[in-house]
Amino acid sequence: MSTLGATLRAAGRPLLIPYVTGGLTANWTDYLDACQDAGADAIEIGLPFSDPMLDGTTIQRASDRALARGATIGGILAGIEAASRRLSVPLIVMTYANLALRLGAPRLAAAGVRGLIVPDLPLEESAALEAAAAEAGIDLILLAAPSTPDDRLREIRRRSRGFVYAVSVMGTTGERDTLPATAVELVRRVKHHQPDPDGPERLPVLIGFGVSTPEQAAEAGRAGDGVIVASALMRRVLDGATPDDLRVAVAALRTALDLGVSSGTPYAEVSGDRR
Amino acid sequence: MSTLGATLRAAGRPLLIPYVTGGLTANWTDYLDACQDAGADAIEIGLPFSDPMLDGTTIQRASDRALARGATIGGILAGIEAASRRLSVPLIVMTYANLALRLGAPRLAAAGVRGLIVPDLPLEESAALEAAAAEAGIDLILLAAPSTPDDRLREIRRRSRGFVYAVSVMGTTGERDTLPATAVELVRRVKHHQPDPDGPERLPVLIGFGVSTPEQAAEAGRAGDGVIVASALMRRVLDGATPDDLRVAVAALRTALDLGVSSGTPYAEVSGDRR
Amino acid sequence: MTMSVMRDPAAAGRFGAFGGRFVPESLVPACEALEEAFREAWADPAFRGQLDMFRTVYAGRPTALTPAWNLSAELGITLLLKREDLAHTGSHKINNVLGQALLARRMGKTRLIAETGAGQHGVATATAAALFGLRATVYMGERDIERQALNVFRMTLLGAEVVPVTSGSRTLKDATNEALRQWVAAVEDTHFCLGSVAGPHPYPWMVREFQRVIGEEARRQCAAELSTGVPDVVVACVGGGSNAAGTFAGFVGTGARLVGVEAAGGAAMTHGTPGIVHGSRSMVLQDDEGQIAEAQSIAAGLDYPGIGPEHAQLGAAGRAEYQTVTDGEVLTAVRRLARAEGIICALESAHAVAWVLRAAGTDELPHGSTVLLTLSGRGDKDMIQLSDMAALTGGPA
Amino acid sequence: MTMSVMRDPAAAGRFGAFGGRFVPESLVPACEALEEAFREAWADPAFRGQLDMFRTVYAGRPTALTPAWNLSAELGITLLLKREDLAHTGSHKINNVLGQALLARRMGKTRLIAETGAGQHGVATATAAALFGLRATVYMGERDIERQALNVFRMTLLGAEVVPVTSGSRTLKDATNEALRQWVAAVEDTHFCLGSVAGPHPYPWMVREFQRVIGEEARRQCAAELSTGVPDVVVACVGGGSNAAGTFAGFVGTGARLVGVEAAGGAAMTHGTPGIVHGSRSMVLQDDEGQIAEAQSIAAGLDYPGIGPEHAQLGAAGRAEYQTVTDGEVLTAVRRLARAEGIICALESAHAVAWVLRAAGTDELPHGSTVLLTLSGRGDKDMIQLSDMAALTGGPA
Ligand SMILES: Cc1ncc(COP(=O)(O)O)c(C=O)c1O
Ligand SMILES: Cc1ncc(COP(=O)(O)O)c(C=O)c1O
Repeated sequence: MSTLGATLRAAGRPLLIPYVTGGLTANWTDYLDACQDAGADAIEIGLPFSDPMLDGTTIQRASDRALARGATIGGILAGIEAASRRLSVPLIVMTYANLALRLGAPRLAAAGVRGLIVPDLPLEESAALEAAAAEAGIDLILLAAPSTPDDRLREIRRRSRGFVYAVSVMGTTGERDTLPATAVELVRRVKHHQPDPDGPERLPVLIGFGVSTPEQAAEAGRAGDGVIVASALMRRVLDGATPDDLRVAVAALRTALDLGVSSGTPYAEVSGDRR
Repeated sequence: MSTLGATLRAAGRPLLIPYVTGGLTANWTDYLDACQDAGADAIEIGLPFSDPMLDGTTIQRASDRALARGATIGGILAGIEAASRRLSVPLIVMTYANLALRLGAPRLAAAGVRGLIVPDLPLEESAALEAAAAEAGIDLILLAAPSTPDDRLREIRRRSRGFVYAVSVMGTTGERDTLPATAVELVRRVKHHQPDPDGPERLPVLIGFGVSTPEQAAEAGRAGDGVIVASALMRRVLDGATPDDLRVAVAALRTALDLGVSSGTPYAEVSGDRR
Repeated sequence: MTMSVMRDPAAAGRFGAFGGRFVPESLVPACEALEEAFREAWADPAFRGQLDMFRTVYAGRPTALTPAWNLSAELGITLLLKREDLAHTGSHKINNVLGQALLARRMGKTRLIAETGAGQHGVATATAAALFGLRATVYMGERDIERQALNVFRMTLLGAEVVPVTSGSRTLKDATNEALRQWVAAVEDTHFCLGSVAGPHPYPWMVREFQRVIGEEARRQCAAELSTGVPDVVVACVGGGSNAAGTFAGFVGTGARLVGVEAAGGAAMTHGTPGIVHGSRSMVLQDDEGQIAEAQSIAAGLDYPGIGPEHAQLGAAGRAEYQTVTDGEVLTAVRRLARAEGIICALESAHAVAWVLRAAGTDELPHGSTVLLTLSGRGDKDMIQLSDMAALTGGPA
Repeated sequence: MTMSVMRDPAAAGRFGAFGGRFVPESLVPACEALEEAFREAWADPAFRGQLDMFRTVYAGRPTALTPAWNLSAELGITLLLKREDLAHTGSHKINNVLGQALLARRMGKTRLIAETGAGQHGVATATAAALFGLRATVYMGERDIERQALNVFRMTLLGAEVVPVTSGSRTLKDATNEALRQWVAAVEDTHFCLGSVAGPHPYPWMVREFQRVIGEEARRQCAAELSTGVPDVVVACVGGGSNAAGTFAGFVGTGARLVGVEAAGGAAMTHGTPGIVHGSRSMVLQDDEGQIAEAQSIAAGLDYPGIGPEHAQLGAAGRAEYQTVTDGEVLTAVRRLARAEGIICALESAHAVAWVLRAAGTDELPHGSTVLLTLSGRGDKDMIQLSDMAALTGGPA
């Protein structure tokens, strides 16, 4: 099996990574299928943590609801494992350091996980997990933030695997009205630090945090290599969206990304967003 | 008119001084008549004060009620003045220093007052009022307490006019179950300091504070020269006793005193006290 | 005015035309014994040393002198705060109570009784009683019990009995009457731990002496802090007047102007006339016939129609002046001090602050003045009352 | 154990296997800048002098060392109380906050945010913000807002905004998450004024240094008070562990036994396992999968599933030991200290007292032992909670 990075680089289109909170509903893995059907290039699955330091209210609520209905990390991993056999797109786990370090890379790999995002594990703390992940064949995806200075950006770019997660804004996850200017600027800076923009070492740069509408996705796709969309989708699921409903929303993002359309197009309607 | 002291010394029987709160009811002076009718040797009239430091709850309530119904010192003095013309027994005013010093002896004398008791004006503070009272023909009656040492007792006895008010107990006014032993002891000590027990200088020693029943009055009358009865009477008036009712109660005290009977006699019934 | 003010008032307890001992004969021996015991203890270095030790090691003295940096800049004056709010139990009341409790123990008494208004004196009394193994009963007006529920609970927790007083205006004045009555009945084993510079001799004198530590510390601290050594103005709130008396005692021998600030609704110096209440002659709020008026103040500790007799003398002699501020000014002062300096003071203490806020920049207190203000206590006790009021008016305090 | 404990944890912020900086990349530069600014300021005598000035002149330091005369006699030990309850705002929290606020000002920040449990840290933060002219926002769990209503009002009066946190257990841990989240969004002009020796590097180190003043003062005071110079045992309550860390810092180089006392329902050292929460690795109450548990304590300030990483190191190394006491023991301790010494301490501080009451006269704390106990705060803030409980059970506390 090729690495997550190789898979993504091979996609040849703006990348779309929808996020699903593991264990959010009894049928939560059906949402994974819906994402793949709608054209996701990979799927990020959140392992709910009691103390999600970097999450905004929507993902907090999704995590709380999953834990409240009795979801366990073990149970969610079993769901991932089954899904990884069924689905062709790579599955990425996002969770906080306390859970990630406890689980360890081998156990995640055994569940078919191909990438790992740990938002509270900065460079200085990640060396051991980087090594273990590499050993287990998992790409440890590092995050870059608007506040990250150039020398750190270079280091993040150097050590990140799979892609570089460009945090769009100084803030938590959560929907926003517009794509922040800081996102575009950050992507520009990361790309500037790509050792060879077209070489084999080139890592995709994806924008996450607050990408809320197809228009914003298209804009982000033009600036970088793709988007991660979480709160905008999980809000729908919290409000009762079925896997079919989610498929429509993800498809709208897919189309917007692919066409690279600018804001003001009818995709807002396709996505069900009528703000 | 003879002085209060001369009048009392001339009585030739155990002295009875009932107390009435001035202004307690609209017809409060009728209680004075009732007291005289029932055989009082003098009547003590309390001028209600907002801060009656030495009074127990019954007299406090009586004072509060009088003030609450709008009684004024001026109005009460007018009532006293009228009563003094009508009644033959001497009228004594009892009130606190703040009122007494403001009123001054001449004004009291003009209202027909023959004696004055100021419970918060001890020897050290009373010289000016003593002089003014003497000048105005009013007897300033001093109090002695169980805690008073012998040298002060001598001084009190020397400077008191009319009688010596022997405070029966270390405490405030208010009914008690028995006559405290301290009362008898105090009277014994005051008498011991009489310069000449049978001479013209001899002052009556009356026991006040907490004399509640005819039995106790009789006991006090045997120990000293008589009693002052306040709370036991004012409780009745607060509870609705009419002047006629009060006459019966005072008469019971009179009889008990005159007979010098011991406790356990039927006078308790005469007095309406059925404890 | 000569240096003879704020000294020993001698056996009669007179401060000029004021003071004295207007108590029932039953209490005279107790007052005399107390006077004698105090006179003797106060002359005894061992007693003073012991008191000093408890003040330092237990009560947290000396209290800080804090420049009110921000208010000073805003007002154009130099304002220094003497921080009695930092003393154990939260006000200056502990200074007096430690002295009286030590004295009571020295006299062989086993029980303290006290009156209280804001509850600070009651808490201080309950505290000293706990420390010295004495029993304690505190009389408190029913209205004050409602206003100062937290302090009532503190007293109970400290093991004191709190007795509600339901007579009269159900505030401090009636609690004082009740404590005096109860003292008569219990004088054998009980010391009446009076909370201010009021009451019969020797209390006004003794309490001023026990509170003198405020002024003496402040005097030393000002000398270190101010280039002039002595502030132009010394200001303190006045209920009975103990924190003011203690403060003034440190400055009466200097050229400082002394200003006492009363509650507009309890301003015995401004609106009162000479009278006798609670055992001494002083300025008193009363009607034409001498009935004592009910004071009306947002601050339970200043809700008192009288004032200590020595203040009456200082006022009559022109050595101190007495000002009034309204409840509204007081609420503003609490908030302004809190926001400017991070200090939440007691409603009582805020009276002194309110006067400074009003006077600063006027002829009363020109720009450039140096001011020592005694912050008599902290505001924790007032938080329920203020938050209830804020709930009514829709804003904090 | 060598003297190298409780020193500078260097750039990685490690205390043995604990500590570190587990924060979002967005916050790394802020943490680095803070570390650098603190390192530089702490080496600057001018900064230290300024902090000392505010501690002394404003916060009332040094706080007293009070012998618990009566309890000592009852228990057969020598018990000395380090009186942080006498510090301005009523607890040791002011020590840390004055340091951080000065540092924030030095860094050009114009706003403080803080998490709070009991509200004492929030009040201290609001206080320092008022003093230094900074804006302040305090995050507080909804449950704690109910338990500590008085402190909420105090913060508002001081001009701070109090934001209720409704996620998770609605207590301190969730307030800390929220403050971290908000810091990410406001890091430009805002300093996160963290209240204990927890959080990402440099907080555990910096807060311990700002609290070190407790231990250093106590060390000096014990030297004067005890013939042995150093107490046998040093004890303090532990929530995040800042008052304990500050106390221990003064004694870690001596032979004194160091004892931290946790709430039985929040005992990360006793019942926890290594984990990562709020930015550092330490001992944490968590389930088998690593979900953080909800602590359960009567004391809002100890209702916390973690503990500062340096305590984890001290515990692992055997240099300090950690004990637990129950809510019931704590209530008894509050009452017993109040009645014996006239000191009403905070529920948090009563944990340390409760352990002494239980241990005295046993092998744990034999007769004749000398004990220094840090009384981290006063109980005023707890009076509503305790009086509500007393109303339920029919007795005071
Ligand atoms: C904080 C505070 N300040 C002032 C006072 C008024 O007392 P004094 O005028 O005796 O200082 C009180 C009385 O309770 C008080 O609690
Ligand atoms: C009085 C008091 N003591 C102790 C604590 C616990 O904090 P720490 O363990 O950091 O000293 C708190 C926290 O709010 C507190 O208010």
